[in-house]
Amino acid sequence: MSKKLYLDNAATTRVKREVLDEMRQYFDELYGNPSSQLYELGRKSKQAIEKARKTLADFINADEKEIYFTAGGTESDNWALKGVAFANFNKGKNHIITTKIEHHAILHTCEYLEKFGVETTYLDVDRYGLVDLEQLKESIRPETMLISVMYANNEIGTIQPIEEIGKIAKEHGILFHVDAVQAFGSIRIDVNKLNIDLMSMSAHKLGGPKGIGGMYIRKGTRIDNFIHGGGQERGRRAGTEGVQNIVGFGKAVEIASRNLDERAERLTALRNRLVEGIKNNIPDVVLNGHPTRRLPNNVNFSFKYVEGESILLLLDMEGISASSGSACTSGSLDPSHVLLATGLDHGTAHGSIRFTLSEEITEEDIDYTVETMKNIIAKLRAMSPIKNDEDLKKN
Amino acid sequence: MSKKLYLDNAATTRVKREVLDEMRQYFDELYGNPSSQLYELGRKSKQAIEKARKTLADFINADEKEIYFTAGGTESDNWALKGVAFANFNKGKNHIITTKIEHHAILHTCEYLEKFGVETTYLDVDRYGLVDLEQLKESIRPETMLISVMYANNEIGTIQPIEEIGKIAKEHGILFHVDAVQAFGSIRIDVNKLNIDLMSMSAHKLGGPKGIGGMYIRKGTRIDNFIHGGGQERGRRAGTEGVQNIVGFGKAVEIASRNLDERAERLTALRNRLVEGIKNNIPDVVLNGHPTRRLPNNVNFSFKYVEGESILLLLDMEGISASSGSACTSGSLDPSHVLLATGLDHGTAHGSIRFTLSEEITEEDIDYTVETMKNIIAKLRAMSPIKNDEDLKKN
Amino acid sequence: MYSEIVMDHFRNPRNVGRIENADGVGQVGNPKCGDIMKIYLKINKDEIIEDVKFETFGCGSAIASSSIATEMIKGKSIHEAVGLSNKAVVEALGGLPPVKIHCSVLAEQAVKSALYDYAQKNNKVIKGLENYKPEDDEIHCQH
Amino acid sequence: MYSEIVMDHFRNPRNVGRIENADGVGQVGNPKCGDIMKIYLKINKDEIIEDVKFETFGCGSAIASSSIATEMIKGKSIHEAVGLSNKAVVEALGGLPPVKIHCSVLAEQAVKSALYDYAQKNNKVIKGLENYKPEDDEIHCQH
Ligand SMILES: Cc1ncc(COP(=O)(O)O)c(C=O)c1O
Ligand SMILES: Cc1ncc(COP(=O)(O)O)c(C=O)c1O
Repeated sequence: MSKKLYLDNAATTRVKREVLDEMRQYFDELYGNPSSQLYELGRKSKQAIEKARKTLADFINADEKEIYFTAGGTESDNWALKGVAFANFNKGKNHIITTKIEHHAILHTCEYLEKFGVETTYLDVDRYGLVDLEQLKESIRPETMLISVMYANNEIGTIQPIEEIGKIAKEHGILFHVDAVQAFGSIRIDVNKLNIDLMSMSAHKLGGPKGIGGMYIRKGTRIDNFIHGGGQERGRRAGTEGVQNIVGFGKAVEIASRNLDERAERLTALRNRLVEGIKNNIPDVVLNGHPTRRLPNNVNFSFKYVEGESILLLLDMEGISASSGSACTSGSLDPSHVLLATGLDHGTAHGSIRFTLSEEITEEDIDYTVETMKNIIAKLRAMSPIKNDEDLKKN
Repeated sequence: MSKKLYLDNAATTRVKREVLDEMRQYFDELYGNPSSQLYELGRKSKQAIEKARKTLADFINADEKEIYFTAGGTESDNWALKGVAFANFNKGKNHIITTKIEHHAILHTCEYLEKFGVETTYLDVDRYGLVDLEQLKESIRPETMLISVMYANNEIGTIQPIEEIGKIAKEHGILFHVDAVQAFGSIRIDVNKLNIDLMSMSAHKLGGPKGIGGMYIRKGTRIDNFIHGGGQERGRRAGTEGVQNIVGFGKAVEIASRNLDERAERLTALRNRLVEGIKNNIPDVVLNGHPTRRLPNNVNFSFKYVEGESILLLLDMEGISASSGSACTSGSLDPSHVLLATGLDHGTAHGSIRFTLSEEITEEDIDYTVETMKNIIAKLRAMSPIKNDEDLKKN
Repeated sequence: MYSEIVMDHFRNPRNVGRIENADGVGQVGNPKCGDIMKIYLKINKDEIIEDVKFETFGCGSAIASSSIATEMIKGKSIHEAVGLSNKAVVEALGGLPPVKIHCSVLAEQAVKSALYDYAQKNNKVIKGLENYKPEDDEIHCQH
Repeated sequence: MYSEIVMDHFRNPRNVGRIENADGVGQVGNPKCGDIMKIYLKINKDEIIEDVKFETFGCGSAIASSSIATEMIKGKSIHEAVGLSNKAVVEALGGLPPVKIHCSVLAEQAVKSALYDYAQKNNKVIKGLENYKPEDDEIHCQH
């Protein structure tokens, strides 16, 4: 096993060389606290943060004053939901609309907010993972304060009709939050065109460092602070800034914005090659997610009659890193809530594998992956007591 | 100006070379997501986190299962207060006792919690910044759920009687949170001996990277999660871990624990040299904080008849970085709430400077600082319309 | 995550397959929970397990547990085999992660279930299986 | 944080000091707020400001504002000097951070206050100071 193929770029990405180079001096040379504006070292740190902020703002057509740095996509999601819910605490508005296929950062936050009287409607999705705009409209109540829908799903890659949802939210005067953690960096996002009020971003999904995220908050949005303390981030998000991480985030976004379209095109071609390769070489598979409205780098298949973890372990032995369901839930015994929401039965859901590509991947890598999968699935199916869909649906 | 003297180590510290070396491979070699346990790259990240966790646990005599990583001291403080308050939401317990000299991460969080019905008692301090244990006892109510007192103050360095407070908390069955952000790494802390239930830590104060913190939670403590989402940190703090930062944090703690006592001794000697130097060479100064119960590296003086920012700017021109009040509040017009709480009048408080030393500082550096301060204060006093304490106290 | 022994059994599972006209067959688990184990036994007139095969749908530790369980009972008498505990399986595997312990339980149950089938078909009573009801053994995953 | 001009005036403040037997003296601000400015004027019989000195307790921009204000009024007639606005001070300094704008206001007030003192002592009326009350001008910092 000499080959090493990392196909789990939705879980996290390798930090790009240019990103690390940019970060380097912020560890032991320009290490000042950005709040210390009265000496050079502090001012340099502050400038570095503001440069990164501008990069993010430009990338999504926002104003710099609308960008805040957080510790990651999860914190941003928490801030959006809790911030809006608590701003409306005891004020009569207590209803959130979201979907059944959100990341746990959204779903578990909604669950938690129940104890503060918040009610949540979880929209269904169709077999491709798309929400139904009619159901969304019907779910709106006078108490609805927030609609939160992810831009693209982390497991199946399905891209939601964000612009249409933004229109509906605006028409009803409801705030619109978008978890764009997976889409950010691979899809061009214009927060104004899409009527987005709040948006979550994370650096480690696009070649930036782990533990740093971003939050877009449209000017004038009524939202409580989430982390209280010092005056950082214009008094909206306290805590000494992870300057080196912010610098890395900015650089990663700069790189992503440079050749976004060509990259998306190239990845889409590779993605389609992998989809076709698997479909044509392995029987009894189901493509999860939408055939075309999906992230350029996402492939997700269910392989009937076998179980995901075994596939992953065998892939690992062949040097291929992939995932089964979302990274956060691997190790859990439950099949992915996303796949179940698309109507997959449990048995089939258990046999699902996600491959998420990066720029570093070649056509040869794709072909190697198809070949490897063919052997693995054959081996495991030979071992399986389930031989057909009837077996699968038992229980 | 060739000399460069960084004397603001309470604001933040230079990342140690060894720390950066340890972190390096976690950017683009071992970049796996720690939640991905089914391939090597993910397991390596996980192992790295667990190693750092053990280092922290050992350092404070805790169990590894009691250590959680956060985005910094501020998040830890927020978690402690909001976590306990929300765990008691609508359950009858709604009272917090803290002090007037806490960091804003504590004070602003308490203010915020008012809207959820939480009441806070802010204990006074004496002229040295020490809390009064009698006042603490008198403040306890049947509804008191939490006592939160900082280990050592970030501005004046005063070390609180934590063990005694821990005893009182325990006797009354009240949870005890300690903001140890400034003490951690320079004072030996034993959470069991001190009866601490919750403790906040931050890496960037001891040669670690910015944007990563720690939280000690004693087993069995009733506290809500603060950031909801994936199952990271044993389901207690969601969000993809900043692996590289955690690794750096662990290394910084390992280094700090190695020669803690000698370092403290050496710093104390330097600190005393600076205190004596200033006292003996500059008239009309006030040492802020306790003369002996203070952090080994903290010196804080008020220079009467002059204003702090001017001093800092002139210091910067001579290559010395220091701070006036806490880093977070520099740029604000209010004098430090800590100095006012010790009974300093506004005018004198405005002329306060904090020097916080590091291991890199030499006796010559101290003498240079004294000499420089002597000239700066003379220059500014020559310019000042205030000439004596009567002038100072007007208004 | 997994021990060397688990990985070895997962990579090279012993006794994979079926036995046509087996003397006892047991299947436990269900696709919903993500694990199914099926065990086939060939038992001679001296009540010795002459051959054993398994088929498993499941994770790495489910496959490894089945594999090692078949090794542990092959050549044993049915009276010894019925004593195979999930604890013994875990120990033989050099340990399992807590969330995977149920795989060893499944292996124990699959063996018991196959022995029960044999006992039923041959009108025998195996000590330790007197009150065994295969359906009682079903693990219910929480969905 | 500060412009070149601010830093220049802070580093090398012009007209620092006092004037004994000044024709007009004005002091504004207070130690509580962290800023005091005191301006001394020497005014000749043609009502020209022949000399001006200042003393300031305050931050960098307070010192720079005082310094540049003295330069801006030196050699001017009192009628010109009374027109010195804080806006002009800010512009001459090449800008000030928002939280420091009050320093330029203090400088304007210190000049006005010194001119008022001169007018009072000499029983003169300066156009633009007719209704001036020094105490009205006091900035109240919020404590
Ligand atoms: C859609 C989505 N939202 C939120 C997150 C959480 O982001 P982070 O890992 O930065 O906490 C992730 C990734 O894990 C994600 O894919
Ligand atoms: C006492 C104290 N608490 C909390 C904090 C906040 O920690 P962090 O900067 O890691 O957010 C600091 C430092 O700024 C501090 O000195």
